[in-house]
Amino acid sequence: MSDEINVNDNNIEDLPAKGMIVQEKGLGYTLTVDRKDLFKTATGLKEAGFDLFLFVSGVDYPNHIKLVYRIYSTKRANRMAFVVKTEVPKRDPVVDSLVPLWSAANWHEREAYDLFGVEFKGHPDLRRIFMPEDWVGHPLRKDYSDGHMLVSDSDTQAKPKLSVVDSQTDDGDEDAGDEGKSEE
Amino acid sequence: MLTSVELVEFAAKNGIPIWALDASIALVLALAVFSLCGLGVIVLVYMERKVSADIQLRLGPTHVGPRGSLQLIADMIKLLSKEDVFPKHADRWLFRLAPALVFIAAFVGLMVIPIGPRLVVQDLSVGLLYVLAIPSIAVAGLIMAGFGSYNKYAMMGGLRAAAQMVSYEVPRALSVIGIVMLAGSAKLSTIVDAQGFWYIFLQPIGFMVFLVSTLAEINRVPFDMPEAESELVHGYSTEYSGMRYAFFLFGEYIALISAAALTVVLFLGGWHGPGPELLGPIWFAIKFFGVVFVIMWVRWTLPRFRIDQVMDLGWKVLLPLALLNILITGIVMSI
Amino acid sequence: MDKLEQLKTTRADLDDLSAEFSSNEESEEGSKDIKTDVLTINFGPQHPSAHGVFRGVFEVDGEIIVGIEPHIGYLHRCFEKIAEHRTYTQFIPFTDRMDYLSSMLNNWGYVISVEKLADVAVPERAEYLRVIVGELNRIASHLVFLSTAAIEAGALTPYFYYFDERERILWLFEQLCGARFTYNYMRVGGVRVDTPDGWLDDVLAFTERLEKTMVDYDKLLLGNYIFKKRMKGVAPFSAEQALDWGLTGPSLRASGVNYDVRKADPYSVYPRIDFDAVVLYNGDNLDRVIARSQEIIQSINIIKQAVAQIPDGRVYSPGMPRYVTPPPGEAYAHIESSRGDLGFYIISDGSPKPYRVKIQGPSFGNLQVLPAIATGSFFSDAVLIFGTLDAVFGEVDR
Amino acid sequence: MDLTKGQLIQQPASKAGILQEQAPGAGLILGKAGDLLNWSRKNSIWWMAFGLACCAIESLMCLNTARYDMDRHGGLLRNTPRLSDLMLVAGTLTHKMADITQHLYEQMPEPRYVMAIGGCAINGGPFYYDSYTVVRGVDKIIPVDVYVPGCPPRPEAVMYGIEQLKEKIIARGMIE
Repeated sequence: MSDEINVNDNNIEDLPAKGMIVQEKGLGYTLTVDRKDLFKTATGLKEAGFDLFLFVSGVDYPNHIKLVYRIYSTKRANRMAFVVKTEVPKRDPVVDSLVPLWSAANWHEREAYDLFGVEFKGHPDLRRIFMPEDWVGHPLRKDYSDGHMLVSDSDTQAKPKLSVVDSQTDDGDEDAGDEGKSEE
Repeated sequence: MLTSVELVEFAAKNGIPIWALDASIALVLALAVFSLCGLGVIVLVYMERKVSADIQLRLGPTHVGPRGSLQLIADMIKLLSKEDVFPKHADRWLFRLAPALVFIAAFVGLMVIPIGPRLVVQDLSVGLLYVLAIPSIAVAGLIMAGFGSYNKYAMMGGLRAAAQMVSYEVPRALSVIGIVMLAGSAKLSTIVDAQGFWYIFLQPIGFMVFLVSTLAEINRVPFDMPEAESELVHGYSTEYSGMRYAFFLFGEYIALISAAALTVVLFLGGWHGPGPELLGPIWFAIKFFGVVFVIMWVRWTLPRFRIDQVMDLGWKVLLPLALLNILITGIVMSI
Repeated sequence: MDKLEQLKTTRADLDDLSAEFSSNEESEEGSKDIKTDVLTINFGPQHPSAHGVFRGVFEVDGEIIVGIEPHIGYLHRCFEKIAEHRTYTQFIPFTDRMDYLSSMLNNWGYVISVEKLADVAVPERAEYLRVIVGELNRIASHLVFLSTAAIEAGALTPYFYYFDERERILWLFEQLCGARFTYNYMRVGGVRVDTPDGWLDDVLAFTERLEKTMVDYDKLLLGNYIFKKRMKGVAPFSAEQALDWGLTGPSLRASGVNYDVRKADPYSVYPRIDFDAVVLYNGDNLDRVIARSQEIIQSINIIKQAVAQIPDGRVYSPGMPRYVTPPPGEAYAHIESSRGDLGFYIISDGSPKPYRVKIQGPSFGNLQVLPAIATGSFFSDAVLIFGTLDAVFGEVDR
Repeated sequence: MDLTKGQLIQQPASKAGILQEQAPGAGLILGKAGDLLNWSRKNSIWWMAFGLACCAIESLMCLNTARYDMDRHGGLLRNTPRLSDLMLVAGTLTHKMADITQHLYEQMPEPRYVMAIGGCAINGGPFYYDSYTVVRGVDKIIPVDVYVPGCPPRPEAVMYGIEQLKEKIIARGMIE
């Protein structure tokens, strides 16, 4: 039973790059690594008992995409979770795939590829997962927009703009298959 | 066997040949059985919907006609008036022939089943053999439907039907051999008359094997492999719509009628019951609906087997049991 | 010109065919095996047991599956992008529609993350109410799971019984928040409304009833010989395999890994409640079904204790602004949803709208194991395996 | 109920009605046959399980269950479009799913009806007005007979929608 386990939060001595591990508010143990070192660090974490890969996600910033990995250990005594962050530049969004370590990374990396355009080197089957194969653009980037999207906003109004609501009601007999496939 | 002496004399007087008389009488009787069947199917589908509703805490059809009794009429008229979709790549003749074949194969099996003393269209001396053999033609119809539809689900359904029905023919035929041994005849009326004591008590193993393999023969749960809805959308009849589907539906329920009637004849003493002989058909009907209810009860209670488990059950359990039944019957009879 | 092309292609086809025939003859001479062809079957996106819109391209050799290629995204509604254009409160109804079978738990997962981000305290009564509605919703979700598992195995009747019980839960929710299905009940800093009079007694009465009826239903479904035969030993996966594929929730616990967020990373008032995480060890289809059935019993336990412990007081923390505006920062919080570890990772840039919301839906992680475990099983079983993974496509595709 | 019936019958004359003017006897027979057909169609609505999202659970699955039980009115859930009269589009329709929806609609034999259930199927939903994947209403790709609003609508609302469809079926002529 997990509640009998003595939770010892400081037990991070055997982890790789332990010097760089910080405890972020709201996130817990966080390690920011260069993208070149990602695979090496992940291998070290896997060997240290982190066996459950929960997700990888991108965050779009103006010049780079931050990738956030969350992994968890069911084996270690303190059952800790761990967040690994890395950054890829937008011009060259390539990073090593973690599928060789955790099979679970497969779909999550495909999702990040689909929605952010991050390419994972060494992924066995890197295709779009949500959007159709012929979709243009990566929707979760901040600069992505098409006819229906709200304009990416500097204004912080709580309400959606009324003009947009109007425009979607009269978008006519557009062929559904083509709708929304407009360019970025 | 209803050709009475008077009729023959009447024919001889008017110069009608005997074969024509036989043929016309058979035709009239067949039509009578046909319309009875139509009625029977409507009653059974209504009954099935009510029984299932009762098992599932529901009410079943209530709004169409008194207590929903016209529900099936509405369904049938609607099905007959629906557009007849013919899939583009379907095989013309196989696709068209299949429902008719299934329907006819189920229907002709009823011709030899006696529902009362002398109340039978044609009391063949090999009636039991006939009634076991003829409905098996239906499997050809199912394969044709599956193959002709140009649909993969239908094709798998058809193949499953073939595997399953061919396998269960064997234990089903073997399970009734004990009855033939006891009654000394394969004539169904003789078998009924021989049942002073119902064969369900003399042949319990035979009855179990017969009932289970009958369920498999008529594709009811837990053996509804050919139309397993969760895997093969609608099995062999996936591509059928409107009238053609109605034929499949009719075929399915007539097969149910035929199977239940045969069970009554073979194991439950047919028309025998207390009271005068005139009440025979009523006793028959009561037993018949009892068997039908059991079959429906099973259907709405049990999950479905997997195809390999179906095969295992047929060949590894039912077949040895049927053989054992013959052995026991033989030993007991020779003592 | 066209005709020439056509002729050429037919010619080429014929050549191919003849080559095929000749190769067939050769191989038949060589080996006595029956040559079978692989049939590609399209399962879904609209299929009676596709649980929504899942498309699997199944390659079957006879009845055995030799390959599966899952396709998802037919219900991709881009919640994560929409979240960037809504205020924190406005996004709560979207979480209802994500894993639509356990809307309350989704609400909870989201608001708990925003509360962590904005450092909002929640009144104790609200925490207990969250536990009660969350566990009720877990029961409702598992009832749907059991009924669909029964349907996929071919038994139609249990579906009606389970849904009848579920209707009672929906009735309770309707009394509480006015909606049967998409509740929008939780708020950042509490819950929307307090309970109506006598609601907690109704909840207790319902749990007492369910405790009795679940025994019958378990006998009907789990005690059935055919059902057990269909489910037992089908597609087992070991703890290592399950962890490698990132399974969470009851599917993972059925493989013998004790990972329940309520225990491993306790949130809300779960530490004060005595319950067990259901852990089973075979990891096959039957265990995955039993795990759900057992969890219903555990949830009943939790609800009973929560109703006994619930204090009076506020249900919404005082002084909460209409639009929550968390300080810049990042937060991740997760809860045990009825399908597994449901997490929300939110980044705030100090504006009333989140900069980024990442939804970690357990169904997404659970479903990707399907090709790995269903290959080699029967076609009929693949449908069952798919069912026991319990994917809800609102959450897979988001 | 009777009120609506009266209103609906006063619609333009059906083909059967025109025939009745030209050849009274034939028209009567056709009219009676049409009545019978419409009666059967209205009382035996088999719908296809076409669940896309949340509404499917609430309005498709619950509609069958003991508490609502459309079987009382002759409604049955069918798995194949070939056997269905009514397509209940329940849930959010995305562009990826649109082709398939159209395909399934074409597979249904005439006469066929479509009911759009829930906000998403009616016009893209109350929430997804700025989504890049959602089709703004199923009537963009297939004709819809009845709209049932709600997010999701209660099963009772869907039942009411089916009653409305019945009125529509009666009002239609036999030869459509």
